[in-house]
Amino acid sequence: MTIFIEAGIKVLLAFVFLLVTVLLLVWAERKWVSDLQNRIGPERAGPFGILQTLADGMKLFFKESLTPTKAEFGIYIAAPVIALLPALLIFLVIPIGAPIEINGTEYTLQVVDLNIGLLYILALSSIAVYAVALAGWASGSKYPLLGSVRAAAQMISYEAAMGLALVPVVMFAGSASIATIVEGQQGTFGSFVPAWNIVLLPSFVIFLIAGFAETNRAPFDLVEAESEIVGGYHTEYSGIRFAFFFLAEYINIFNISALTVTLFLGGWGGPVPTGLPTAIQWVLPIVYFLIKTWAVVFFFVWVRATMPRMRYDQLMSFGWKRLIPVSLVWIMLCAVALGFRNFGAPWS
Amino acid sequence: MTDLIWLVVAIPLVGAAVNLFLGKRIGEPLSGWIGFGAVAASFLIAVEPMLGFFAGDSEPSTHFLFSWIPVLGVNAELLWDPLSALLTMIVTGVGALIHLYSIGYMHGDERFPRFFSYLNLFIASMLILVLAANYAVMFVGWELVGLSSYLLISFWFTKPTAAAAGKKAFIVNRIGDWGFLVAMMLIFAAFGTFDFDIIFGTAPGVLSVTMATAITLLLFVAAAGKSAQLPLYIWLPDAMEGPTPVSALIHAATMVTAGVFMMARSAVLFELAPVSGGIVATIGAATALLAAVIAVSQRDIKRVLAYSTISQLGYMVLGVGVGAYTAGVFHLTTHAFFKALLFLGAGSVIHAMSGEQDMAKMGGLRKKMPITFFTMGAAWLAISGIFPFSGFWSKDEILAATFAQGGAWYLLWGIGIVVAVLTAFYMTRLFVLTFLGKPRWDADAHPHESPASMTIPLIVLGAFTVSFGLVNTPFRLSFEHFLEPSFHGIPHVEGLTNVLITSLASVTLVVAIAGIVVAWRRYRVDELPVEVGGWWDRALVGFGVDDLYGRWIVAPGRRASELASRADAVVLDGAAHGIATGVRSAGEALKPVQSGRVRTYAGILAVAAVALVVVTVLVGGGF
Amino acid sequence: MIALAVTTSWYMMLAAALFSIGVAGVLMRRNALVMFMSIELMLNSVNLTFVAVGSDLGLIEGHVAALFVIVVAAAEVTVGLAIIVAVFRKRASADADQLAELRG
Amino acid sequence: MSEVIVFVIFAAVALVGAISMVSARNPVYSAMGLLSTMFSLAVLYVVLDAHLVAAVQVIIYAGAVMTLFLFVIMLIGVDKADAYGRQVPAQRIMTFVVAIGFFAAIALAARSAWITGSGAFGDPEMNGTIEAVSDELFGTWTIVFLSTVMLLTIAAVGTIALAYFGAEVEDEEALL
Repeated sequence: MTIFIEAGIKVLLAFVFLLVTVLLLVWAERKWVSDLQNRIGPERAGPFGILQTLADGMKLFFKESLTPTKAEFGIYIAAPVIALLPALLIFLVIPIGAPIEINGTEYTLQVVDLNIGLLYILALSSIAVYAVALAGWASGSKYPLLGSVRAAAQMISYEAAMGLALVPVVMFAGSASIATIVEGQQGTFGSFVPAWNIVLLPSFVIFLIAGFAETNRAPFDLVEAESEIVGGYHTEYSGIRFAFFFLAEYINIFNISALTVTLFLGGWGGPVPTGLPTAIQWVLPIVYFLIKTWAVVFFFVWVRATMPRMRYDQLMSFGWKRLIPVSLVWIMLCAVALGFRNFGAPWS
Repeated sequence: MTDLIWLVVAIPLVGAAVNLFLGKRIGEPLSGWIGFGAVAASFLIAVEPMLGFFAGDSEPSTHFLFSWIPVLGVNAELLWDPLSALLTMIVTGVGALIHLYSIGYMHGDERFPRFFSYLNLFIASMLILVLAANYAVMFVGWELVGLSSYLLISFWFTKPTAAAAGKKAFIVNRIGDWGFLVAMMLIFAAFGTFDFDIIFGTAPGVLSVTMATAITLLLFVAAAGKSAQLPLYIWLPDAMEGPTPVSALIHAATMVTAGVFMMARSAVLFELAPVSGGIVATIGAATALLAAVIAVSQRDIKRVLAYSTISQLGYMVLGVGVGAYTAGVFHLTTHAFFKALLFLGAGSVIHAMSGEQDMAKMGGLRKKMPITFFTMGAAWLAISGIFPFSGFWSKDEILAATFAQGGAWYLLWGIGIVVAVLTAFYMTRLFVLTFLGKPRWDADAHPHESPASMTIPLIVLGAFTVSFGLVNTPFRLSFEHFLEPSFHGIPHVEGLTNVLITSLASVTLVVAIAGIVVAWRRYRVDELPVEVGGWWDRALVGFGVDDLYGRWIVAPGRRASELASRADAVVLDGAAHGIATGVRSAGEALKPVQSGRVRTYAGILAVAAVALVVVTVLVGGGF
Repeated sequence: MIALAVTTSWYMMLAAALFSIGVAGVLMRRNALVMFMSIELMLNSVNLTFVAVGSDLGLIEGHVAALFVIVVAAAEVTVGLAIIVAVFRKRASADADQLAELRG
Repeated sequence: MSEVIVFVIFAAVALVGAISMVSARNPVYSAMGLLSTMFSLAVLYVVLDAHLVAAVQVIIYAGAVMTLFLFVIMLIGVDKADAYGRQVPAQRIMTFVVAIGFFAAIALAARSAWITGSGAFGDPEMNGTIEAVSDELFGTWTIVFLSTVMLLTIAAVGTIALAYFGAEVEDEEALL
């Protein structure tokens, strides 16, 4: 029974953590983008406008939720929930710190460690497609439909690239369990270079690019391209239903950043000097994890402020004709390298 | 290094595949270099382990590749021993030179890459044949060699004669293959295996003389097909329709020696069957004589060489028949050099004369093509058996071995001497008509020396032609020692004293010189002797052997097949039509069932499935 | 409380029910897409039996077989949907009953 | 006991999903029904200790196959006029008879001793983790695995070919 209690507490903590993070994230994005564009950005609500997101959220919460006449009501209502659920669930398998020991019991700072962790993430991210596709279709309006058809094609395409990019990671870690993958990155090459998976550079790059596409961020934000199809799949959504989509999108950004850190940048790894008080030894890995993740988040924002949107045919051909072939070749190279490492050279 | 022997076979195969599939992309000069490179690489890989045998510090070894027919215990295995090593060197060495030559010769052909793909395939097949460690693998190589030679002979398949020649070679070879197959069955019946090791190790105790005779005669049928012996030689002259490098590679240096090689490999079996030895030797001698006579009358430069090849193969077979396996293989080796050289030289001449092959329209090419002239001169002296060129040593060894048998074998030796005279005669005729005397070519012909890629092989082969005989003189039998592990336990030909050897060699040398002198006096004149009518005409068409085959084998066969076809039309077609009509009317009757609606089909399927499950449960007693 | 345990036959019954529904779908619906989905349902039910029986007998082969079925189903779906789209381009309809050109 | 509860809940969801798939007039709802069936099957797989199969079930069926279905439904539009077929006489009755017959037949077969011999789950050692399944997959079944690779490649090529040839036909009609 303690297991259930532990899991319950962890889930609760994780959700709270995510919601707070999103509040900060939205504010940070607006601030950063405005800085990059030489604007001031939000500054009225709270110090440095830090409460701006909260204010926006309140507004959305109390706003009337409109329903188009031609909407398929059941699915129209379900879509925002479907969008939010996988976003919340993905975070459950990401360890945000080193395991800690209290009273002789070890607690992992991760809600569950699944043997099929990576597959779990892929499975959930494939669910996210439904939210977009169904939202667009159920709105009974043409711009949302266009947006959702685009989204379905784009997300399926880049999901394949993302899955392939993860294969070398699994191959080198020898496991699909996220905790094991992070553990595997804790050593160093030589004396001080951290043994992060970023050495699998092609995988890292492909994963990052596919991550942009999966979260529908610039330069892959054709799904909600304002200048072409109004607002894409969520054109007809307003109020709290829209807030769900919004929330899901930002949680997804944080998720992808956290995943990038976990899979390629050593997770919570970092120098922890011995002899410090236990509490600091617990907290330091979490700090490292947050610093790295926010750095990646900043990268996301930076790209959004810099890159123009891609054309649709460019997007598809880039996904299928560049990313996927490159990752296939890369997987083969990795397999050969692993074969050498594990079985020795065929001629020796 | 012997562990890499499989690469020797694999590399040309890869080369063939590359040129076959990517040839058009790769384009002309490069695909030729790929083909050449593949064979040269094989050669280089094989050199080092071969030297081990020369130094005498290597043992024959077998290399397991994969289990092929587990039921029969047949494995794909390669045997690396001096004999296979020697043949590998010839095939890859001469093969590489011919590839190089072809780059120049085939220049401008629109199916250039395809040609090199076939050449590489041929080399690989030949290597499978010579490296085989059992009869099954050897048979694979044997068949593949037949296939690739068919592809190469009819390479210019738009020419009807070339297409026909390819078919002829293939069909005649099939008769030989039949012999091989039946021999294999008998071998399996007798030994329960195809492995050379076991067969040759146990044969003297296991095999009865009758069985040995049957097997060896069948093997000889096979060898006669590949090595162009009586009565299956008829495909070889026609095979000259192929491009000249093909003639050099296949019909002089390598493929035609497959039969001789195979008999040498099976030497242990031939030792057990003295009767077969006699038959083999007699047919060899007869072939040598007949082909030499025909060669005298030919006007086409390549056909002279073709008949000359048959004749020389007759020598080799004679050598094998009298039990002088080393001598046979030795002649095979020297012949590979000088006959390849002759063919390549002839190709060079034909190339220079823009496709002209009639010797009557040549003459005086010495000045125009000095390199070709000198190298072919060396080959001419070698094949004629002039001391100290390579042909002298090898031919002499065969004749000496024949002489040593005594008794009725003196007759065969006599034939050998006659053939030696004829050989010297027709080769001199070819050489004089081509290179000496006044030019007789057409006004618009502009003979010129061939490009370097064609002359370099000529020079290399020329060097071997001159010198290679010295590796096995009667005074220093290094070649024989080299091959010893392959013919383990087979006695050398005995009864030859040094005096006897020397006097026999003198005889051959004298008759060879006599042949040259006679031919020289006859043809080194301004007005060529008229060679038409009577004997010349009959010899020119090979004494009508092809016609005989046509009248007594092909024509009855055709009549039988016509009869069969008529029977087929009435009986079998009738039955087939009847069945078809029945089926059609049944179909008409059942047509409405096919509503074209998927769901109807699905419904029928579902009902049937339910019925099936119920029946299964009922029958299985599931209740 | 009665000691109730889930046995393999429960899974079998569930699979049988799903399969039968799939059969009914194929027979009843005219829309090619829905027919196709029904076929997928049948494949799924078969997968369930594979996994259940595999777990019952302690054979991992059950799982392997299910994986193969999934792979084959994926291949089938891509080709099948491509065919439906191609047909739709010509006919502007996904009605299976209209495609009766092969009628005898 | 918890196992029974989980089974009952998700078996019910699966059945409801399947029935709604067959009966819904709108193909999108059909797809949603099938999707929920597939999810509940994935949960049942987890109960059966088939973790990898469960994950693959979600990734492939929910992530790829059903998305593709949805995509195609959106692409070719929803044909609301589509109803249950009436071209074969008494089709509905026939269908029910056949379906019930099927269920009865399978149930009959499933009751046979050779399927449910042991009654409860036998081997506690067995665990459908990635490692366990892949040992088997890349050991005993390597050839089969490779042939599925071939199959997928062929399917991909075939699909692309279909798409291209279809486009050509359209162009020809436009030209005419």
